[in-house]
Amino acid sequence: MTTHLPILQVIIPLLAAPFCIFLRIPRLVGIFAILVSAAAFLVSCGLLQQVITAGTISYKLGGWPAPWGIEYRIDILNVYLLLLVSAMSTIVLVAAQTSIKKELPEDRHVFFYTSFLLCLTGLLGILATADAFNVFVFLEISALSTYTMIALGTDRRALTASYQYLIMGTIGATFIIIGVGLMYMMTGTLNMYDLAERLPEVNTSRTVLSAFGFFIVGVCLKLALFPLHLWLPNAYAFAPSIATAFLAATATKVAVYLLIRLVFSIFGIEFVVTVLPMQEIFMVLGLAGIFAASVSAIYQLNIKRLFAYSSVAQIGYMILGLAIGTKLGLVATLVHMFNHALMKAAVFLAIGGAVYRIHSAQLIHFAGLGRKMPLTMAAIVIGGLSLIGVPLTVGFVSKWYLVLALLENGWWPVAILVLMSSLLAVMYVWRTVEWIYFTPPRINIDDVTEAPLSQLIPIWILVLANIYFGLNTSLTVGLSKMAAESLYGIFGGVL
Amino acid sequence: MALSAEMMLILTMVVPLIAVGGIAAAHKYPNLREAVTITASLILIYLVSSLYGITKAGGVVSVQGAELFSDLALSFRIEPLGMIFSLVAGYLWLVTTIYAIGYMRGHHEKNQTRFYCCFAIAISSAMGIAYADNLFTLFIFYEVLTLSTYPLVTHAGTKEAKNGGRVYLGILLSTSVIFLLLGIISTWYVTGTLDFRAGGIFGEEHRKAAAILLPLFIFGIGKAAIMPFHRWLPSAMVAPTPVSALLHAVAVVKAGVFTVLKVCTYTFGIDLLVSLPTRDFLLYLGCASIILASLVAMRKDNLKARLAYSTVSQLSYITVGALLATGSGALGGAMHIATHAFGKITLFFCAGAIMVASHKTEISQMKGLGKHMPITMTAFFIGSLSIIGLPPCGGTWSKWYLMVGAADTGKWLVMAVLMVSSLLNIAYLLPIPLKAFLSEDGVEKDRSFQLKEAPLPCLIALCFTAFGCLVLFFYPQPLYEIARAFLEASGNYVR
Amino acid sequence: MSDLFAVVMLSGIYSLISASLFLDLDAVDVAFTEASVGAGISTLLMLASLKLVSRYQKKTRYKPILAFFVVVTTGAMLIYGTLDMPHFGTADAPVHTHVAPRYLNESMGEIGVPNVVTSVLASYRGYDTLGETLVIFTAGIGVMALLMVSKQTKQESKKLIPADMQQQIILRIVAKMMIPLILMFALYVQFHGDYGPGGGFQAGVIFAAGIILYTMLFGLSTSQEVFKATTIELFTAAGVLLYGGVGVVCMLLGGNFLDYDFLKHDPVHGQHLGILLVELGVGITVASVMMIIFFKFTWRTVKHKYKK
Amino acid sequence: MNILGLYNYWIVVVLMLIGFYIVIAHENLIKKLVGLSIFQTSVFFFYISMGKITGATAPILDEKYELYSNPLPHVLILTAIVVGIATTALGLALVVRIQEAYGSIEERDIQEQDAHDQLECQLEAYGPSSMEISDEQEQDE
Repeated sequence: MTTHLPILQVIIPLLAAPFCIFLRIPRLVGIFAILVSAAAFLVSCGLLQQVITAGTISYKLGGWPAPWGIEYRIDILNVYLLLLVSAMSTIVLVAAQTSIKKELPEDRHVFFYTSFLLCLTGLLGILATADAFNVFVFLEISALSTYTMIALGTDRRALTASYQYLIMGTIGATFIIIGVGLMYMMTGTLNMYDLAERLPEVNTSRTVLSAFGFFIVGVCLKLALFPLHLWLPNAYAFAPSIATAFLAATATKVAVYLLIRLVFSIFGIEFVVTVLPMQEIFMVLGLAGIFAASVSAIYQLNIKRLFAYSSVAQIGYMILGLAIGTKLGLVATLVHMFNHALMKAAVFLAIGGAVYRIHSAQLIHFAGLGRKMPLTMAAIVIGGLSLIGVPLTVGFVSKWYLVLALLENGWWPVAILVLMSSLLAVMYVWRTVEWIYFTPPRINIDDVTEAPLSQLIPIWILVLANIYFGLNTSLTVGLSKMAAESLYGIFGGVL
Repeated sequence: MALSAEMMLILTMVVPLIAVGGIAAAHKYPNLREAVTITASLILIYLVSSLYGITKAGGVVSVQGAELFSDLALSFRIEPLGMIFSLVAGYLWLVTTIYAIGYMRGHHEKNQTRFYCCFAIAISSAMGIAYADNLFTLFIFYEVLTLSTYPLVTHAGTKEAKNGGRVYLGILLSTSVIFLLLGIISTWYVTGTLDFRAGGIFGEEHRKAAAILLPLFIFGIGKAAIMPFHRWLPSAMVAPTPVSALLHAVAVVKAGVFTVLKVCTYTFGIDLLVSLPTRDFLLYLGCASIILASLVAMRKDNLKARLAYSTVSQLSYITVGALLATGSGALGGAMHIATHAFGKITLFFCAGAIMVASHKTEISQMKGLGKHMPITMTAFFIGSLSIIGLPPCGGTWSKWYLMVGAADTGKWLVMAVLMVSSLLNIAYLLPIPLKAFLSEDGVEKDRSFQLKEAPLPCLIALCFTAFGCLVLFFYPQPLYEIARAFLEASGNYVR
Repeated sequence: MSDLFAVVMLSGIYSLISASLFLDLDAVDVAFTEASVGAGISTLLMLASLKLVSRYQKKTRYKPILAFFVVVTTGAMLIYGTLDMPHFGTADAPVHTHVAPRYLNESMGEIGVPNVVTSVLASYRGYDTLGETLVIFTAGIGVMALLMVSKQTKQESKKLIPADMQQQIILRIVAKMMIPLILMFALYVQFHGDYGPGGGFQAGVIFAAGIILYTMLFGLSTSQEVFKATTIELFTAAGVLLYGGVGVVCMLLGGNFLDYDFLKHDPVHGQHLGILLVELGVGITVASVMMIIFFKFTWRTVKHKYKK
Repeated sequence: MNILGLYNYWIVVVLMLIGFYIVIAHENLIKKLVGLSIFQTSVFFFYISMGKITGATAPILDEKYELYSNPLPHVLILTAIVVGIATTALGLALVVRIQEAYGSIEERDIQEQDAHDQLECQLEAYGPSSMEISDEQEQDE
């Protein structure tokens, strides 16, 4: 069975999702979802082991060889993200068991879990496949289930947020298929690696150029790159807390993965930096995103919205790492993808824990909670410190590599700007801290107690992971370096 | 006990952390809680003293932690300068704790448990700073110190306290993140190492980079409070007095100047430092800081504010001493860490005692106070003498060596500044005890309650430190020896 | 145009014209699908939701400048991209020379199905189609979750509200004659997809259309007696599971996922069986999702009527 | 060199732009969805056009014909159509819910109501005397 691990990774949640409908009993479905996700996690661990020992794995779906059939190809980059996504979903699902009870009416639980698993399927599918059109199909699976999860939020604004995301997401996906179509037109193939071989022959043509443009714009819509991020803050703010935690930790990362794949595996970094001023564009947009979103975050009244804006800013850092265009820059981006997932999952789950008790995500209602739920609030603080990039947390590791990469490339001013931007993070995190710890309560929180254990444990697993991976970086940095090596290896590592 | 020296080194950092657990666990029983703190501080003193014994006998104590990332590791090594800092911090923790018990109870402060916890964490990180063997380790503990003292500054939870806390955190974090971190990463990038080495790590070929990096470090170490980054110190005055004592005499500011000294000698190396074009600029900035801060101090009526500006001025002495890059300068700087610590902590203890006993904060109200609080005011007098640098107090020696250092370089302007500043010190410090003793007791007669000395723990503490000031004058030998040892260890000052 | 009804009808007509264009471009399967989906189901759903919202659009002031700018930029990018394209209809374009020839030349031998679209759809790129089925299932889950109706409303509707077209006797009689034919046709499309245009997806849509027609004319409660919502929900999942199950069985028999060669001793027979089964899976899911979506919209109408 | 050979693609582009414009410029939520489906349909045309070979026939193998159009784009577009209807269905469900929650499906009305909600939050946070976000209003008793 070990030869089938690549496909098992995706079809376990894929088949589990419809199976949920048969189970019907919400509690049972919840536990089933955890098991499924844990299984997916184990599979990704197995894949990691296989990839490290045996190198890239190729799996032919339907037994058809690559450009004719669909191929799954797992290399170190895929497996790194597969591991991340499946681990996050497992942890988040553990917390979901209780959190969902308060935030959703019971008859919707089954649908929520089904959507969750579908979303997981979609994300894993995007990560595993080596077929450009298959990416689109799984992108839509994850997108549609995401719209559903967001719309299940209790606030009516969740509906508009979901609708807005639906429109923008669909435009993004359509742009992506236009891009895929243009590439297909010029090469006659859909397989990414076949494309990579055949594109250089035609890459001076305008069609390929505009294919690249469409694909990039589409992906950037999905990953909420400033200024295409408008859908994200509301979507994160009004979705059920569990959905927010999961999406914040994984969805944008997968979109960043797509971008990396496109730039490094399909077109090749040489094409990207020589033909188009991509470096400059990404640098400017990344920086603008970091600053604009961080400043907006400072003024938010809804704590989920606040950290949603912070996500937009963090995406800016990832894009900036890519913009550098060196191996170290790529490492910085990859490390930050992992680390940011850890931070945001911890923060949003902790917020979910508080929402579970006080039924509100307004910052003012968090006043004085530091005393009532010390462990939950401490998780928000540590996650926040990680966002700032305080030493001993994962955020510091990310920042270290990003600044190092910038310096290596001689981009001094940008390095200074990046460091300055972390002060904005200090401002929004500290605003939260002041409300939580140094402001008297605004609402009656006398009977508020710590979040239930089933939420506290996942929250603290993530918090400790934030610290652990801030100290021991052999997994994150090690894998990122291997991935960067292999991605540059394809094109000889000129840069 | 058969503890190895390495074990003891680790324990200096771990014991306060264990104490945090104990304090938090005993939060319902104030007596037990404070007993835990005192026990911990006694153990710490034992540890630090034994380590002193070992290193004095020529033992080398170092601990190499696990490698984290980028070939960086947490590592510790005891060298003489760190020994001075850790001795000062270790002993004064006990004293401050004793004082705090009297003060906090006398003042009926809230959140005392949080207070003691943060205090212990701050001490732990001060130990980490003292023993750090590379810039990376130092930076980590430097940031932890900033964060752990923030709740102490905002202890009161009032709007004023929050604003003070914002300025405190804002300046300390922004300088350390923007300048110091950038400096550290650049240093790593340029030289490939962050270790503290005798003679510095920059080679001749890095002169240009070093010239740019020096200001980054000097400004980045915001805790050294060189102008224009000194504003946090007066803002932090909203904190309870034991905190001010800790911040302004022991942990935070000393950590700052300690880092400056350490960076100047072990990272840059004196030979290189002398030849850097940016050094002169910084030296004169330090001088300006000395004079300006003294002038501002003269205009402050609030006792704590006056002491704060006095600290800004005195810290710059040490920075100047380090930048002078002569043997005597560094010697004086190193000694000044200890002598100023004892002098200033005495003054703050007195200020706090006055506040607890008479609720007076303004200097103009303190006329005639000497009759009611003779012990406090005598101690204040001794402390003032020490700060000014007059016999029979410890400050005399350190200032003497600083002067010699200035004379060695032939920078007469620096020497003039040091002298003028001593005069200014006299002008703003001495009038306070003199007026308290000599002028008539005006307003106090119609007060209904009897003014008497502060609670006993406070008195014990302030007598102890005042006594310390005197001891340092009559027995400066041990201090001088460590400082000499520091010169030899740094390997720069062989004349 | 502010009358949304007209907008929806026009978009239906647009779809129908599109379908005929697709036919002209040799894409018979696509034309079939576009006709049944774009002109059929999609229009139907739009009308169903129009019933719940106001028919007329409010007069609004647009801010078209930014939008116009974005659109023009995109257009410029596209036109720029077209300049180097291989010309329309040329046979030596890369599209026709790289991957496609194998489908056209070898599929008869490898799969044995004359409709190449079906072989590519269900076998060469069968995994895409599984994904597509899952997309439909996802949409079904989404609509079910969003338009859920409380039990209470369901109880009340037991009292049987008359269908909107209760009075249209001619329609009812004609429909009664038509519905069996529609269902028969659906089955034909389902099982004849190997040889001509059609397949699980089109069949599912047609089948659902038949049931929907019945529901419109005879009322929701009547049709629910046969097609219980809860049962249909199970069928939405069953289709996907059937499809995925076939894949898993292939795996258990020693092949890769969805490698039908291993289903029977003879690869071509195996392919036949596999395609048949997965098309059935697609058909089941599509039909039941379409029905459930329509039912949910209709339930919503019922709920509103009771509120008033 | 006749660029007329590209006419089909240009028609596609025009359709695409019309759809795209409707999506982003119009404020009625249903109209946006209609625009979205036009936008998507134009992509279908694009794919199908590239699969066409002049003089060829539909890719259903028969001895009578030699030249067939490319079947792959057809397959892809079948999938895309399904995705399109799935999106539309979900979008419509959302529109229905929005209508129930807001009483309108005009973007402007919805935004106004949301702004109103936002204002209420602000009032709660900072008291009625101040509309702007400032820390002056924090109460420290």
